Amino acid sequence: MTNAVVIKDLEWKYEHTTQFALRGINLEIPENTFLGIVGANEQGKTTLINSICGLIPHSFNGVYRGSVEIYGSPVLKMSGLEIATQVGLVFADPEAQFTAMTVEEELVFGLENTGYDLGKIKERLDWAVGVTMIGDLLDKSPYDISGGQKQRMAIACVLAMNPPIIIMDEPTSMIDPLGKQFIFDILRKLKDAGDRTIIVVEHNIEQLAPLADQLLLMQDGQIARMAPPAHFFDDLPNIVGSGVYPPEVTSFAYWLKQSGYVPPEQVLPNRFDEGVTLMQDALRNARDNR
Amino acid sequence: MSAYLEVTHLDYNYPDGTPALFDINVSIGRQEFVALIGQNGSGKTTLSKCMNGLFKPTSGSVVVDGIDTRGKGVVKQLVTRIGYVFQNPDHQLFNDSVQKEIAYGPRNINLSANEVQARVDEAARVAGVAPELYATHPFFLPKGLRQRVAIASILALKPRTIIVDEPTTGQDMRQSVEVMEFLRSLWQAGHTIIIVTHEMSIVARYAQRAIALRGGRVLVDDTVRAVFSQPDLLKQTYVEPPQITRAAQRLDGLSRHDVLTVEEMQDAFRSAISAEASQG
Amino acid sequence: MASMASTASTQTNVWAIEPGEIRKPGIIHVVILALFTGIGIVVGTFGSLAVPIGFVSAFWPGQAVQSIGSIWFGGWGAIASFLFPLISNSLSGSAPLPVSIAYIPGNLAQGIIAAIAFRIFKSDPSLRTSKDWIVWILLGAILPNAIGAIWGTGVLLAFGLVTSAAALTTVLGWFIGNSIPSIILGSIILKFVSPLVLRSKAFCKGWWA
Amino acid sequence: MATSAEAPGGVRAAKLRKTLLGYVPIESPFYRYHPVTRLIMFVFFGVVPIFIDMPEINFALVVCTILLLVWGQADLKRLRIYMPMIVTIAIFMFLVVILAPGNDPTFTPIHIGPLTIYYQPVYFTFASYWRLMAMLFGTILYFSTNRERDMLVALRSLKLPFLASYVVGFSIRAAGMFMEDFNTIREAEQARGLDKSALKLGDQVKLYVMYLVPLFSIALRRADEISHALFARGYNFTGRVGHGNKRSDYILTQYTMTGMDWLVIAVLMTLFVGAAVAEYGFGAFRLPHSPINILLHHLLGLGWPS
Repeated sequence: MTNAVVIKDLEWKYEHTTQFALRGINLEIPENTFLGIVGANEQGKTTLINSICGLIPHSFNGVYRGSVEIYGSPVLKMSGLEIATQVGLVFADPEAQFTAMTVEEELVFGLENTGYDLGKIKERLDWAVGVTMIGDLLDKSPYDISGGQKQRMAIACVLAMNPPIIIMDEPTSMIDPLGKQFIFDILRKLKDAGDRTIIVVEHNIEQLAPLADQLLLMQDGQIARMAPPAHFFDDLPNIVGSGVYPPEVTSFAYWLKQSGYVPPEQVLPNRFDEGVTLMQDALRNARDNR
Repeated sequence: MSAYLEVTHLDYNYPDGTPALFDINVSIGRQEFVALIGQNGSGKTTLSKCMNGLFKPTSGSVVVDGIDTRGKGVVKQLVTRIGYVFQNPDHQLFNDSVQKEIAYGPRNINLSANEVQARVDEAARVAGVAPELYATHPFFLPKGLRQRVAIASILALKPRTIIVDEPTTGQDMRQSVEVMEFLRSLWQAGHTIIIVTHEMSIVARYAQRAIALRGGRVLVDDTVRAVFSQPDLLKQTYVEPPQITRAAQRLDGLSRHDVLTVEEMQDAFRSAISAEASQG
Repeated sequence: MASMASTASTQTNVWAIEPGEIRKPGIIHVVILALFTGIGIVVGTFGSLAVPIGFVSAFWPGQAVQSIGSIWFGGWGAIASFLFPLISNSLSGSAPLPVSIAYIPGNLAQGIIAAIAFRIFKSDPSLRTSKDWIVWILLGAILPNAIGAIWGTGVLLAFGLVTSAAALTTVLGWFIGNSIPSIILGSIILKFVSPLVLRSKAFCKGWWA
Repeated sequence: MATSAEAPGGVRAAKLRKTLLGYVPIESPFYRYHPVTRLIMFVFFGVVPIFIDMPEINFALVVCTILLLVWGQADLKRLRIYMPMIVTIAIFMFLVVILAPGNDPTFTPIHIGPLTIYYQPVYFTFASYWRLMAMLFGTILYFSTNRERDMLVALRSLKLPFLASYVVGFSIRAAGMFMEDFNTIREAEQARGLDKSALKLGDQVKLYVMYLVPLFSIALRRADEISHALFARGYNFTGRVGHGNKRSDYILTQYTMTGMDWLVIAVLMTLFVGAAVAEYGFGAFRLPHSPINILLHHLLGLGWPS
């Protein structure tokens, strides 16, 4: 399988700071997989994705060692435009990324930068608008729409450019429950299409875990753990200790396992339905056994 | 419980005339822990700003500890009674050091230098702001810490009621828990805490009472447990109870379906088994 | 990014480019140009509306934004200093576009002189020494406002908006009405905000980076 | 970052377009014209008074712009914010000319009670005032019927470099963001116990610090964030794309010039050039031709003005 991203011995220290924010990162992200990144604040999550999308080192000053390659090309040597056609980045605060005065302009901005012809722009615009369900907002100012709509627009902007790699940095942290649901619906659609590498940093593990192929825990500038969601929480106390709270059904299932209500070989569920099924079975078994 | 904060027939229109709140009637006592929940645009933040007097009622009234927020010159009287932490810390940090920032409020109410320092130390400690950061310019702190400096700056005023708009935004789970544990300790010490939040697990774990708003009206106002046991009603404002609560509602054979936390679920699970055992 | 180095750097020359230091204009400078123009629009509009005497403002703190922007951001600030009055004058109604266009050289002078002075005299924008203060008040506020007032009055004369007999009064009113708020506002901003700006990537030691 | 106001449902005023200064209905007749036409109209109304000294014509131009605003269904109530300016400008101009009329023996003194005013400079000021008003209303007309987008489309259609039009558009947007920030900061101030009415002068100055520091901090942070966002979207400020071509401009294709546009532009251009030629070639719009001036001259027994 081709790797979309390969990171070797990456170290990074921001200007005006004393400690390295990333310390010896080695990571391979296979093409068309979904990677969820979790961890407490200030542990290097955002720094890691900034170095994949080239903001580090192109837009930050600091000390850079090691390498990040996107489909074999080192990010260090690529131009901003080259990177933008390969990697799309959605920021946590959608408002910080507006560049235009209407949603429509905002959406075509990146496409115009890449020099697509007008027909192609229209085609990509329509597609991205369809996926993110913002067709009725095109004429509005990006500042006059709700937080959730803003974030959907921000995603549409990135989708429109059709990069093979899409990175989102806490895309739901500033929006309400309905808005969150919309975003995860979009992520689900993108994952199901299966033709894109997706990297998402998110505190909302409840929604993230069921989507991810792999979960990665950042701690102290290093990759502390990387595993498929089914096994990511095996060592639950340590995960909690790192400041990350598993889905409640997972926590409860872990308790069931520790208390002997389910067998030790039981894989911990992370999806709601799986969790309910496991709880129901455990309850039934426990009562039958009495 | 005598009402400390009385909202009566409150209507509020924005200055441009857009109506935002309709006939709100809420009465909050001296030691309550209340969560305002609902979709964006449902009026949560607007209601909380009416409660602390930043917004004046278009009609109806808001009375805090006997003080009508429409009165003239009530700002200073109100701040020691009701504190408000804004969602975005960057709007409320304007001093060039953390220490000055936290001391700003106490200085405004003319406390002595010693008392100001004592307030700063206490507020910083409880909000998790280390004294080593006192000299730092708030601008250079990471966002989670800026949020906590903002909270400390309000706490230093020791208002009887504290409203926190989205206390967990920008915080990771552990930091959220720290902030909430702290708010809980204040509540236990006799303060009234009002949070505006989208995080239902936070509501379930910490709040006693939930007021769900929808379209500028109160949809339901009851204990958190009672509110979360009406998922169909909550759907109107797109709020979902926490995952474990929803799971419990789906389980057959559980003696109670109104659990709010994983710990309560463990109890419910144990008692379901033992109840069965004692019956059988 | 929690570096705690907020303590003031020692008396070094903030304009000196260290050996090996690469500075080149980037996207951030374009952004700061736009944002600073935005700030200027607000301050300029507010200033004109606060004490509305039309084209001769008795209170126009806009010059503070002009000189500060040029001190911090060199040429970018200088562009902002003549760009924002075009818009703020239109929004506040204090001068129609043709008059605003004629003001451009005056507005440019009101910005750029401070920037040149700070770079020549190696003054610290955070106003740490009395020399910094003198350079700021004399060459950052008084001189540029004097030039601006003379130019602006010339424009008003040319458009027939004041009579030649009133020219001297206009120059004085303009000069005082711009200098005082600009000194107050400018000093505050320089003192309190410069420490943040000096560490930002947008800060220009030279003219464009 | 939902600031002070949670817009209900996020969508307000669906039938109105937010312009730079207010709201105009979506179906406003103005929007039938290409932004370039509207920009040229602005240049016409804003600049043509330079050629005209006669207050009657400038007054007619003011009336004309107001009629256009009515026709365009703009919200005339917004014009109220200009009232103080319009009045104080008049007071200022006349005060100056009365107090400092200049020393010219040819001026005609008029005695009103203890006050002596001189006819010629006063009439000149009167004419200048209306010239200023005409230009001002031209500006108001444009800003209250056009959105940033219209302005940008017009500027870009006229081949202004992308970078320049981007800066102009974004700076106007930035001004709006600062106003919002400013309001929120003021609220935050109040929530911390600041009672403005009780402030001494020294504290009023401090108040500026309280507003300015967060305002500028937010701006600096925002500058970083926005430049990162632009980087991530492949923007380079030369306005060129990878293979050296100019960036394409999708939004411009949404607008087309119609026959009406060309007609209006032709009429405005003709009037504009005509006015310039009439003034600079023949002095057609100078004050001696002003009917009111002529009438007043006769009333004052001064004969024909020269």
